[in-house]
Amino acid sequence: MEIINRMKLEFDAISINEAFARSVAAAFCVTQNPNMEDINDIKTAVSEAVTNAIVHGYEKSGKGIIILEAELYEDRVKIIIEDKGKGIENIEEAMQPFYTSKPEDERSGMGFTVMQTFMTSLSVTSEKNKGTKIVMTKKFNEVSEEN
Amino acid sequence: MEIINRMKLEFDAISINEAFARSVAAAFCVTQNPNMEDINDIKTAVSEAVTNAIVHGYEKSGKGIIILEAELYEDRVKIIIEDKGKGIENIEEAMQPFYTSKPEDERSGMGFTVMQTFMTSLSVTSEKNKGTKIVMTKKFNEVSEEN
Amino acid sequence: MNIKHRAVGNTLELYLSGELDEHSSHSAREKLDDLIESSGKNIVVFNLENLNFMDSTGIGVLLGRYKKHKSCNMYIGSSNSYLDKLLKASGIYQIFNKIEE
Amino acid sequence: MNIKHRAVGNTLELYLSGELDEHSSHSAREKLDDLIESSGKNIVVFNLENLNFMDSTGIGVLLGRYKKHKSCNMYIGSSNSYLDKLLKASGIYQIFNKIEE
Ligand SMILES: Nc1ncnc2c1ncn2[C@@H]1O[C@H](COP(=O)(O)OP(=O)(O)O)[C@@H](O)[C@H]1O
Ligand SMILES: Nc1ncnc2c1ncn2[C@@H]1O[C@H](COP(=O)(O)OP(=O)(O)O)[C@@H](O)[C@H]1O
Repeated sequence: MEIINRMKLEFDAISINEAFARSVAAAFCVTQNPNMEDINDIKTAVSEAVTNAIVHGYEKSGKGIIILEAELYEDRVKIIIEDKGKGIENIEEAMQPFYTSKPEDERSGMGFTVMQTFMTSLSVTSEKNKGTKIVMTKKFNEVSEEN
Repeated sequence: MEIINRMKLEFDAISINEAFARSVAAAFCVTQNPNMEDINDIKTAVSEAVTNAIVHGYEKSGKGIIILEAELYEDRVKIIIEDKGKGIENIEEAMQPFYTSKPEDERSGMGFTVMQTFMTSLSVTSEKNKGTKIVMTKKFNEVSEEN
Repeated sequence: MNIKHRAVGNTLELYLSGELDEHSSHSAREKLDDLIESSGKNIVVFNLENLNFMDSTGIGVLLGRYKKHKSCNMYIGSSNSYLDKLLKASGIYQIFNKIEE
Repeated sequence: MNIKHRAVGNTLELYLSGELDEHSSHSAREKLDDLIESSGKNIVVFNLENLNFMDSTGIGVLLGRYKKHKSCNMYIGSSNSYLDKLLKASGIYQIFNKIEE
């Protein structure tokens, strides 16, 4: 299907940008009239990925750039979040519920699980010391299976 | 003074991005607690510059990229809006109140005047067939001279 | 952009809400022209109190209605503190009358 | 992030509002620990109804309070439809009790 709109945002890997990035993602989708639950799901998933780039990718150094790209389609949005940080050695392990490499920081290890639960699709690619790239899509106004 | 935060946003030169660009600019400044008038001034000025890039720079072709960069300081924000469109031949003339090259489109010719009135500083550089760059700053919570 | 209207005597009252920028200007122009023409009134009052956003493209839309419907007297009925700044800076009050409360 | 609190009997009620993410998690942890420790209560109820945003970092904050204050029983008092989804997905109800209305 045809792309309606595209954007690419680069910003510093500092924690005030967790809220900024999720606002931008929400503002970008608004023309497709997603429902409030979709908007909340997208904000949550973007917050997870951006937080991971800040906390794990750049290890809270406050240095480094995060790239948020998005493509808007009639019925869905594709969101890409990328860092050039330390990368993930074992992606399968990292994606396990409750797995965290930073339990001393009281991290829940549920970031990837939340992205997976809240978005329609999720893919993770990463290379040690090169960085991490998260690609997520969200279909708008889908009837959930539960209800 | 020290830069608190930076961002760079690229997006397509289509009219739905007028509202998107001003939302992003507002969301970027929010951590400095600007008052509602400052936020409105920034949104209006960003809207003017982005609209000009779409309408004049790329002549409503729907093709082309607009770049919105911002730097946040304790007491102000610097905003840069750039297009790679047709450029302005005579900047002095273009900045005159009521001057417009598109009166047939009912344009008011007040875009630059509004940017100048609403922002603390404005500078325009442009080269024919290369593009246009607008640099604006806004000081937060300034006491206006009128009141 | 949303437009509500009301006709009273020989006055057409227009109530604009939402955002008036270049994106919404095309449909706004069409709707306003239709309402003004079909009403046949010669006094037109623009109430802008509920307009959340307007920039100089919106000023162009208002001035354009003035030029197109020469037989009408045009007024700004209501505004809000954000729009006031734009309306003053744009010189529109040299052409539109302001209804003072 | 804002925290209000109220002590009733041996219960400390905490009312969280605003946004709980990684950025706000540091001060949230500190404030919550202070309130829980100084109250001396052994039942702690988190009311999350007015929390506009929370992500898995917030889940970590809640689980962290549980681990730190082992002598307390922890409850989720109220939530909202957005948080419900996160709270369920995160498995927090295996550790915190939910107060059903
Ligand atoms: N952008 C990233 N860069 C490097 N490592 C990451 C990144 N994102 C996730 N990880 C790794 O994957 C693990 C699991 O991530 P997640 O499920 O979000 O849980 P948490 O962030 O709570 O640790 C992290 O603990 C970290 O080791
Ligand atoms: N980004 C741009 N690219 C090319 N020309 C521009 C650009 N911005 C402004 N201009 C020129 O400057 C003139 C004045 O701009 P402005 O004051 O915003 O009024 P308006 O947009 O209503 O014409 C425009 O009519 C156009 O000729």
